[in-house]
Amino acid sequence: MAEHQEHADDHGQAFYVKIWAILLVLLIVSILGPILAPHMEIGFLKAWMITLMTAFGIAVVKAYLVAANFMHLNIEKRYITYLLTTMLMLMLLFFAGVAPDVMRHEGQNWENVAAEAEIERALKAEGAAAAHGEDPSAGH
Amino acid sequence: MAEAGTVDTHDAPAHDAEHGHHEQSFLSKYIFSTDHKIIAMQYMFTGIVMALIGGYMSYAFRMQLAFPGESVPGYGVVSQGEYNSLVTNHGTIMIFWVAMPMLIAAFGNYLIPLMIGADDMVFPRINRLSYQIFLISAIILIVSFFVPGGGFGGAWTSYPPLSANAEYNLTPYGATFWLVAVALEFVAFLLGGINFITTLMNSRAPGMRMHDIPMVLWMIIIASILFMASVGPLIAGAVMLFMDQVVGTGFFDPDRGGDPVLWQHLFWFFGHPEVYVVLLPAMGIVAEIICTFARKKLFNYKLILYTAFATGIISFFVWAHHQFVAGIDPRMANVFTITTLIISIPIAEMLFLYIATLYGGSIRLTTPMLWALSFIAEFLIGGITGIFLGASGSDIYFHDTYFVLAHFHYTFFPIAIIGFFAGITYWFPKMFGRMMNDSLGKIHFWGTIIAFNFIFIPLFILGAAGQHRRIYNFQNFPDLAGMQDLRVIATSALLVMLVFQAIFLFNFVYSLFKGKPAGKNPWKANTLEWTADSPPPHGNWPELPNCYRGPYEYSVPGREDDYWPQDVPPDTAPAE
Amino acid sequence: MSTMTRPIATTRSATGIPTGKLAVWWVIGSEIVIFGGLLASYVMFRLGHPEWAEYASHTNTWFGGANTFVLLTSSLFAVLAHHAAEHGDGKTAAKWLLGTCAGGLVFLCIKAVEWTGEIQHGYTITANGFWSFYYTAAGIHALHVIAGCIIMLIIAKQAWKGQELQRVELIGIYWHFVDIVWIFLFPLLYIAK
Amino acid sequence: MTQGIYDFIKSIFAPLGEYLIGSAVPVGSSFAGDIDALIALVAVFVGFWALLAYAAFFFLIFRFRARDGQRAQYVTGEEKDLKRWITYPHAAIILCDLVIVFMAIMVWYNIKQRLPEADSTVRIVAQQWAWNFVHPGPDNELDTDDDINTFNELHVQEGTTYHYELISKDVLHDFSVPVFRLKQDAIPGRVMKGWFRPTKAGAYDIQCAEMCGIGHGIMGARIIVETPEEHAAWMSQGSAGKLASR
Repeated sequence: MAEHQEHADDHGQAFYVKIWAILLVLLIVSILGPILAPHMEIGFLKAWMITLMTAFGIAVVKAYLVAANFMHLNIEKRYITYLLTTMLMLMLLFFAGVAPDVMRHEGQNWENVAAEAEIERALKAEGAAAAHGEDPSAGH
Repeated sequence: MAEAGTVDTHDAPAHDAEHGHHEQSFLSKYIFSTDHKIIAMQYMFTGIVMALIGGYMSYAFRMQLAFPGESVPGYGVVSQGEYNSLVTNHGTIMIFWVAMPMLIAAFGNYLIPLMIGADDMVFPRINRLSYQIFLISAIILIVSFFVPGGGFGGAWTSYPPLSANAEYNLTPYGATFWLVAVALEFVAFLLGGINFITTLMNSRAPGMRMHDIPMVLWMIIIASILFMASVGPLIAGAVMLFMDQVVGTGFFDPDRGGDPVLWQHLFWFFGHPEVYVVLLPAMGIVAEIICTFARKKLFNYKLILYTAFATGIISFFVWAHHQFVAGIDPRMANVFTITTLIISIPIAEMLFLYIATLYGGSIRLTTPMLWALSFIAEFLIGGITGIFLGASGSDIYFHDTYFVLAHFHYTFFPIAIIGFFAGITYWFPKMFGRMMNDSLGKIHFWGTIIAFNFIFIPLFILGAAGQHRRIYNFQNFPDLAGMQDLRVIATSALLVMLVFQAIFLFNFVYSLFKGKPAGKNPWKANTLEWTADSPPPHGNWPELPNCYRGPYEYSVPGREDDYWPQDVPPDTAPAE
Repeated sequence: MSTMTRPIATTRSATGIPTGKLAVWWVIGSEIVIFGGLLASYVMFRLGHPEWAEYASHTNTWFGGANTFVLLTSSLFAVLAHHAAEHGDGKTAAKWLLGTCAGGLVFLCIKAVEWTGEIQHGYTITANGFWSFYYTAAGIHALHVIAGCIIMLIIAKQAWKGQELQRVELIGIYWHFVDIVWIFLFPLLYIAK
Repeated sequence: MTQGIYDFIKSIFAPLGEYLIGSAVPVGSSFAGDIDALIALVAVFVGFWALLAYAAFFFLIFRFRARDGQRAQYVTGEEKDLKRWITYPHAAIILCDLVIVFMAIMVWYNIKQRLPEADSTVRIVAQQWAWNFVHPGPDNELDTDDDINTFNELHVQEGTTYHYELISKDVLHDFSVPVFRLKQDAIPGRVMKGWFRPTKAGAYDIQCAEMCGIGHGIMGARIIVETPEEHAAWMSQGSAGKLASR
């Protein structure tokens, strides 16, 4: 808490407003990302990569800015950061353990035929709807 | 203090030194109290009531297995649906409403403030709220037996689509009530866990360093952290399953793009750490008792602590060993076999260290010590039989047989029942100010332990012979129709064990009123709770103690007494 | 509420972090795994089902963007409330907290309008897996917003009287966490199409 | 190489496996002996440690019982000469674990990961609360006119390698044949594949090993392992349409 006091002066109101302004700029970039991305393809940089960066890369930056400056994690005791990162790591672990069964639809000696059928049905419906200018995902 | 110099300090402590001395009504003293000791009692008595309900259920379905189709005295004929409902709720109750409240909540609430020299938990009202939510969850669960369609019968793992769809489980209300009760119980323990962790981290007595904290508190805290870190996905899963049941979404419905395997992962990602959530507090209780009655320092405190941490961390990497043949990709099974066998290393080491603590001791076989030693003896069997199930190859055969059932009863019975009896016989003098009767305690001990082994060793044999779980009548399977003798032995032993519990209940009530007054420190133990009055008043001590040394300084050479309480300043004789 | 005397235990601080703040961090730790489990499940389905991209294209980025703006701004108000409370100015802190609360309400109103429109177009929670996750994840998040607003009103009332000023920071930390969850929900549900 | 080591270790423990499990449940498939041997190996390893631990445990309780005028020793457990009593067994346990992991993975790979060439394929359809079996019939191909459908009765031929396709119509079930040491969950929406080769003629239990609702307790079936002649006779009878569902 002692160091808290020292840093308090750096974190005047103007500082918080500045962070907020940066966050807003980032927000605008992330909204415009998918719209502008098709026009920005340069070489190996494909549109989906740009969208991915503007969407999730910026989300991480925004989350960092809020956590560090608004939640004051940057001047909090270190192990709070460790605690929160550990929880995030556990979720990565969960994802890594579960994705081979749930995200993939085919593996060694098993096949998720229901999911494959559902994908095929839905994509076909989308194609048909695109041809007729209708909306396939609603109301079934 | 560390927070000096900031504006956001708490109220100064000085003015509330004389709180809690005015007369209180019965309601505010025992029902809506915020005192951690009263809340611990509430958890304990709720746990005992739920244990009796769970025991009654086991009586009903064991009788059905031994004498299929016959009317069970005190229950009636057990139908198929009722049988499923009984085993499902027996499992759920014994884990969520007996093991957790008795080991973590009751002993945690009682011991944490007393052992760290504080006057209460840091958030007394959240503590009370946690119990109230827990009580509501227990009531919802009991109500679920009486709703139309009967109680939920889809096993305590409640795999969808069976649990998600009333067309399949035929218990439209029972399944939802069950799910809501379990989810509420999680919320109660999240609140309780945050309270435990914060109290231990922040409110230790002056002078109490990390390695002066009694082992049982470390274990309860590690358990709380494990619970908190693992239960999140299952709470999310419970919401998803609830939506599937009530709103009609298809998260786990394969026909609508969902995936039933996802629930298995969500459940076991919590379900496996949960085993250690209840195991570690019991291990901690045993550590306290062994040290006190062997008059010995714990054998390598730091190593035990590290093995506990290691166990906690590794327990997050093993969950899918419950699903080897349940539809996961077979390649993943290899990964989880390796991690599962790795986790056997710290647990085995911890047991070795406990056994090594006996070396050079002066062992008195009092009732709590008998319970603590029997914990080690029985849990060892539970531990080693786990290797058969963690090794993927042999799990193909043993999965979902009575071998599994006997295995986890050899872990959960020591944890929940032996751990509880060890703790209650040890801390009863502190809780109620009177000693329990030692002879009755020993009769109860031997009756329970011997009967327990006679219940589950036959079940190991049945499991090795290929008998599967959750089947209400084995006469339907020609290969299993024999061996009925073993089932009858197990059931008879269960009856004996249940009867012996009456001795405990009698001893408990009798000692409550007629027991020998205990005094402050009947066992001549070191930890801080023994320096308070028995039972401790509201606020625990007139003046909160300081801590000067580790909790296990027994038989220190050159001292007259063979114990050295934590609050006695150095170089003075211990005050009696 | 503040009539109850606080145990001495609550005022100790062996870690150097005030007890209330430490507890809030642990609450957030446990919330991370709740949202983490849900979102990890969502991401798995999303990556495994190419057809969900089409479903997701029916979400309205402008509503989502507006809500992000509202929450970011309310977060600014929360941190300004904390700033005022740090300087012992309970009345200003209470005002900023009310502003934060208003932000939460605007957020919920925008959500209500957005959801009404979507449901009228047939995108109900049972339409398909994407919409189930959409409503469940955003719904749990909205419950957190509602809970935060209620607690914030209580704390604002106390702060107005100059009591329990340390709580202003605690509710602020919680509110920023709710904000961060939305920062991730926004690209997951609205932008990735 | 690894297979050689595996076979060697298996040959040591096979007789004990035969005694422990095989005496109670017939060894009915080509891989049942592997699982029995693995169980025996684990039993020997953990049994050794358990006996050692129990011996130390009861010896210490007896040796250091409380006696008048004798105080306990002050031991912190950090002394080198005492600590090695923990660290040596610790290392030995890691070694045992390695052997168990190796054997377990070999057995697992052989049963669940590897699919040997099949002589025939059967389809197993689980539903609440019964088993439907689709046999390929005389032409040995599924989904043709001469498929033989049976209800709660699976006919297989001794010494033949079968693949199975496991399907569930409603909830989770588990196809478990204890004499084969075979177990696999059936998951709605998925096709699970696996194999077995029956080695011993006779009629055995099939149990459902996953809770599947009220009728879980009656969801049994019989697997009938026949000699080639019997199987041929059954097949001609079945394909003539006489053996409808029973």
